[in-house]
Amino acid sequence: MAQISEIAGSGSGRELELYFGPQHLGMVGNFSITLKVEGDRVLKATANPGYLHRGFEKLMEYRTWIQNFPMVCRINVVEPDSMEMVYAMAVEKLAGIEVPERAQYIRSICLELARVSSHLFGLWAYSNMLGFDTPAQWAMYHRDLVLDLFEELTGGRVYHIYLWPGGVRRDFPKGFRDRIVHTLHSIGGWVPDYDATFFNNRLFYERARGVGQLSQEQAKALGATGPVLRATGMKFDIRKVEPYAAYDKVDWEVPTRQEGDAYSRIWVVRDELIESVHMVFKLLDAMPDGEVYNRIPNPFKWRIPPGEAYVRCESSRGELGLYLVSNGGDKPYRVHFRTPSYPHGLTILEKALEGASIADVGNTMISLYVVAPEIDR
Amino acid sequence: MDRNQITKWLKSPAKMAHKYSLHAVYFCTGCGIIEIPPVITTRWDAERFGVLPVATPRQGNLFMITGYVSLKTLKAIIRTYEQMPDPKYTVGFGSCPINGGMYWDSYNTIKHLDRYIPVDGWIAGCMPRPEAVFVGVTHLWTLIDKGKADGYLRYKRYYAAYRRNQEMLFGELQWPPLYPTEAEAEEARP
Amino acid sequence: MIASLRTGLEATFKGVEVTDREDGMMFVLAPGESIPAVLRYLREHGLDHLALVSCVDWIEEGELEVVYLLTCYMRNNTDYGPEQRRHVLLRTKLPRESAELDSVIGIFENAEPHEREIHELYGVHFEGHPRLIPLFLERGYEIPPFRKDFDTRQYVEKTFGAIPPVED
Amino acid sequence: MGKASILSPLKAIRFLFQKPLTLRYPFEKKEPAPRYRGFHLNDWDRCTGCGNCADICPNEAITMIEVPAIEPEPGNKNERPQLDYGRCCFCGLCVDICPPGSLRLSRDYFHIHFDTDTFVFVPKDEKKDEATFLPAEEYSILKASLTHRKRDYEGFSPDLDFALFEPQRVPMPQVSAQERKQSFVEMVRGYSAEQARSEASRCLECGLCEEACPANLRISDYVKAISEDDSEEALRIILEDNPLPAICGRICMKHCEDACSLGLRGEPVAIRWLKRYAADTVESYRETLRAELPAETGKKVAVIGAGAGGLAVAYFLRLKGHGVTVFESQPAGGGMLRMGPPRYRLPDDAVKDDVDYIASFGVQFRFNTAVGKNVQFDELRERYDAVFMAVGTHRSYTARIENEDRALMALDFLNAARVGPAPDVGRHVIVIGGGNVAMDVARTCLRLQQMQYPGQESVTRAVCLESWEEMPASQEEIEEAKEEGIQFNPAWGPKGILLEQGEVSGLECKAVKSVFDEQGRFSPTFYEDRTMVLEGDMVIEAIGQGYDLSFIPDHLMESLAFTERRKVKVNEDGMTSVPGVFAGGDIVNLNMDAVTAIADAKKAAEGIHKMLSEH
Repeated sequence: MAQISEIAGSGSGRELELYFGPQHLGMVGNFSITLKVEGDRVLKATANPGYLHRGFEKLMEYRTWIQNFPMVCRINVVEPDSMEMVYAMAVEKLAGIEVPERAQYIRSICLELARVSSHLFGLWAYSNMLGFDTPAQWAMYHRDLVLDLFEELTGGRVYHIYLWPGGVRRDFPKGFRDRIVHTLHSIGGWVPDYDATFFNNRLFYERARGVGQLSQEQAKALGATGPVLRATGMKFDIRKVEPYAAYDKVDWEVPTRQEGDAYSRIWVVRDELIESVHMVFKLLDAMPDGEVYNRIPNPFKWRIPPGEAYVRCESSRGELGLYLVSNGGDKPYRVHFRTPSYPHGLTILEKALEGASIADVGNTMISLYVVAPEIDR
Repeated sequence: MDRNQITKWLKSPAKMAHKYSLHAVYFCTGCGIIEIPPVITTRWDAERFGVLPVATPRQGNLFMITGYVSLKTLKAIIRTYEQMPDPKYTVGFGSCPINGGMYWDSYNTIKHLDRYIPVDGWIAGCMPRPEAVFVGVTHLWTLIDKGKADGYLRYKRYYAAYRRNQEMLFGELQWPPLYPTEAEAEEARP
Repeated sequence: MIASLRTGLEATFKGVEVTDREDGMMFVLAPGESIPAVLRYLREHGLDHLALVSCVDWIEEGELEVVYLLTCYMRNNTDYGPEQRRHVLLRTKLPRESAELDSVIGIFENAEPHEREIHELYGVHFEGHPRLIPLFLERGYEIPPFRKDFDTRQYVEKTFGAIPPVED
Repeated sequence: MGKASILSPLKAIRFLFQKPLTLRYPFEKKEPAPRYRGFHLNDWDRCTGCGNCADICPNEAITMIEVPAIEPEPGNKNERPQLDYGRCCFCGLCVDICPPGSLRLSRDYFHIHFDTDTFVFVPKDEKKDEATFLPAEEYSILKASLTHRKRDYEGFSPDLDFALFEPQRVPMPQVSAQERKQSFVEMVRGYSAEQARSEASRCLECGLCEEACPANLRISDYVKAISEDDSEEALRIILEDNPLPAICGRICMKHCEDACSLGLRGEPVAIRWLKRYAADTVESYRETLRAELPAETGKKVAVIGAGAGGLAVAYFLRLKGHGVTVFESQPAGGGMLRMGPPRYRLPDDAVKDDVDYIASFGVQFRFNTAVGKNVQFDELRERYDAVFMAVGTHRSYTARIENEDRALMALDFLNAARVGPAPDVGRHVIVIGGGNVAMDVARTCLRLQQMQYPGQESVTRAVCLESWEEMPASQEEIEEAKEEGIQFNPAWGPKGILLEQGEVSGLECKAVKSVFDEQGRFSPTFYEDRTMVLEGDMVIEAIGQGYDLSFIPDHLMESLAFTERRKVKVNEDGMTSVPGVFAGGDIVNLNMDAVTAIADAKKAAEGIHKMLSEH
């Protein structure tokens, strides 16, 4: 263990090993990084995941197709809906289940609301990390308003278990559409305040500019997706390139930035948040009436023909993929989630932290939008 | 504050101080942590109840085990717990620490948290809502008042058994025992 | 382009089997030793995004199947035509007892944690990997836990069931 | 980047005048959403104890515990789910799979305790459990726990449109009422392979049906085999307990379907039609069963009556290696099944298939041999090691009304219609009775009328004491009879047959006051002054049947014990009070149907085998 005096006097070129996390105020999530530092420069960072490893993919091999549903959303606690979506998509693809049109719209709305809540959570984490307490408090409050919507729609605040194969689990309650509009309007009304206190704040600019900078080449080589990649200028968004649910039914834009640093990543997140809100309005307008659920086979006798599928969707963090193998049984043979935080939190984080200052470790990590349970699974 | 409160306060000032300044260790052990930011921010504002996250375990006296505990985390939890000053209180969140919860058959998560460290209270739910956390805090107050939140004392009393259970999982632990185990106590006796 | 990739692969490498599926997925089965070369070839032919490296334990056949899933990024930051809209699933089969493969970190840097994970959870050795140290796990397991012959329910009963309650 | 100004922070002053965002807890409560997934509620009256919730739970949080206070009955096990909130993840799968819809989630979610044992809980309904569920004014959030909950706080509740099971059965293809009443063509056409598979895959495998079935067939297993497209395996499972699949697949009283938990909010699985499917698709029963007969034991058993009971006992005893001889007064096997059910329900081929199958095991049949006439009962007792009698109920009861001798008897009529040349029927026929036999008679009669008076006006009327609700015939039969055009006159009792010039001209009826007395016994009372005359040229009585044991010699008859309901008394081995004489079927049980006869036969076969192996 390093003594304080040693660290203070280490300007002389002494290398120290510093354990960052898992119990650390600058760490979001149960994750740890071992830093080799000289002074306050990071020489080498080694990500140390596994604090949240539950062996999901193994456990899912022991549960029937339907029993896995309550399970998958627990992989990413911040944005469970895209996990449900990707599993539902994979099962539908292997089992050949059709989804009614209205359900597709509801799914998209759900996923966008989840993106809003997840981005607000990210905003909380990031502004809190930089010491901007006021927008952090707002962001968490507004996220709670979105969670209220989810609670009304699905019956759960955090884990929704709502996007099922064959559609969604329940239809919209009465008057729910108006409440979505109301909530999103009230969140939207705060955007100028967010801008004034945070996004247009000089302090944020100074603190985030150039932190964890990645060139597009680096980002591509390291497997980056989502806001991390879009902050380097590529308009790569699975919702656009391989549309699923109802994303091809409405018009929307993919926000990008060019610089590839923490500042541009957080701005991409902000723009996406606003775009998502707009998209929900458009989806609500275009949503047809009708069925929302095609009944799935009897869960005790449900077997899915042998085959394999790779499906992907865009979670708020990037490309979320699922490689699903069935051997014709009542349980999946192999499940493998390709989670966006996996390359972000392991390869890219290690790369981005080289040469950074200790004060920027948490800054970099949160701007890369790493969620630890996604890595560990 | 009514008269009763004042008499209580005068009778046991230390207890009152412990009750109304539950400083929580900031450690995201499992998925229940997702409900902690709402609890400590604007909408629910746990600071009204004296609950405040603190940076280091050496300043904290409330340890919220938020959800499932994997083996790697358990090690960190034990070390964190042992670093906290007495009196300290632990609260288990959600189903998983009680009886394994969703991960009852996972090879990498423990099933009963109270077999490794003492726990003063459990909150049901998967995960508990912010209100449930508040009610949990008020229950903890009652327990502190009645002297029933004695996990830290039990840890001392049964340390040998706790340490044995920990070592059954991890093999030899890399850190020295917090309290003298029976064998050592025997040796130390003149 | 897709057809040319297919013929190109078959012409360049020996023992490579290519199958197409209607939904734009292409399955490439290659022998273990030519995996790095095939990956390099695919990368040069536009499949520049290694989405994931996975492993499937086909216990009845006695084989471990390592799977590389490749997709494409956009061209020039905005173009994503039918040429990009395809997934290539490259796989190789290894004997379960002596599963060994060359590391592909030199071609796709982000394969590094994937290979570590597969090494840890399936016991596949990756030759040339700089640090095949545990990624997730704390305890050692006799059988790598993701292999099919590792029964987690039995293991839980044996390990966690043996730990007694502390008090009363 | 916004324009920086020294005055910018002053903008924040406006927040002083806004309502704070913080909830003033606990004064300002935030109610959970109406769909909230909290702790469970379970209506014990509706819960059937089927255990589907325990099966679907991904966390094994639900265990079914036995509740001794609940009386187990067909379709209701005395088990109720117990929840472990140290496992539950509040996903609500249990709610969506619950067939009776008794399991729901409430909006309650508070349980904070230092003892982990308190997290295990048997949920009950909020309406019944007054100790746990308190009205809003007695409820306090600070005391809230699993045993201190708010009443009327239902959250996530079942919705049939989103249930995990399919409530509607695959419709059985049927011949239309217009078409089928023209002839005796079999009414139902049978499932195709696809239909059978999808119907079988509705089954949730809870096993309530197996407990309700008198013969305890392994229903879940054979339905599962059909859902996997393996009808041979299904038939093999059926044949283990029931040698008459083709017959039972058509006319079984299907106690199983009454118990099926899916029937509570939807339609039960069509277990009977699936059995019919299995029996009809398989070419040869014998090859399917792949049973090798054991070595002959040399023991001989006489069976009186080749009905369901007699055939089944012969089958089970042959499979144990005993020699069996069946005595039957009729010229072919089948007993009541051969003469009772009309051909549109049970075609001759089905009976023949099953009888041939049993004969193929080497069972000796003595047809046209009436015991008591052609062969004496005492002689059988001497010559054989054991005697089993399942003679059925062949004597029709009469209503004891005026000119009753002019009425036809149901069984004679049915037998004639089925076996012999079709009897002539009148143009306006009146059938007395509201049971299934009466329905058979009426519908047979209708068909004969259609055949004998094509294109002319003819009508069949049914008169019964019971009202629509009390009518003992199955609902299905009544519906079908109505469709075909039978005219019902419920709640009228026959008074006398009217004669005009020596010919039947009608039936005088009186209105019924009540059918059952206060104890629920059959004891009809009438309004003697309110009468009605139904015109008709033929009256058939179908008000019940009794057995005829006159073949038993007097000295044995004295020692033969009967139950209170005038049935032959048998012990747990199926043996009567006369040693070596066993009995089963309609003379023993109250259900009076084929599957109960088979159940009796199974019991008796075990008993006979036990007795024979002892000596």
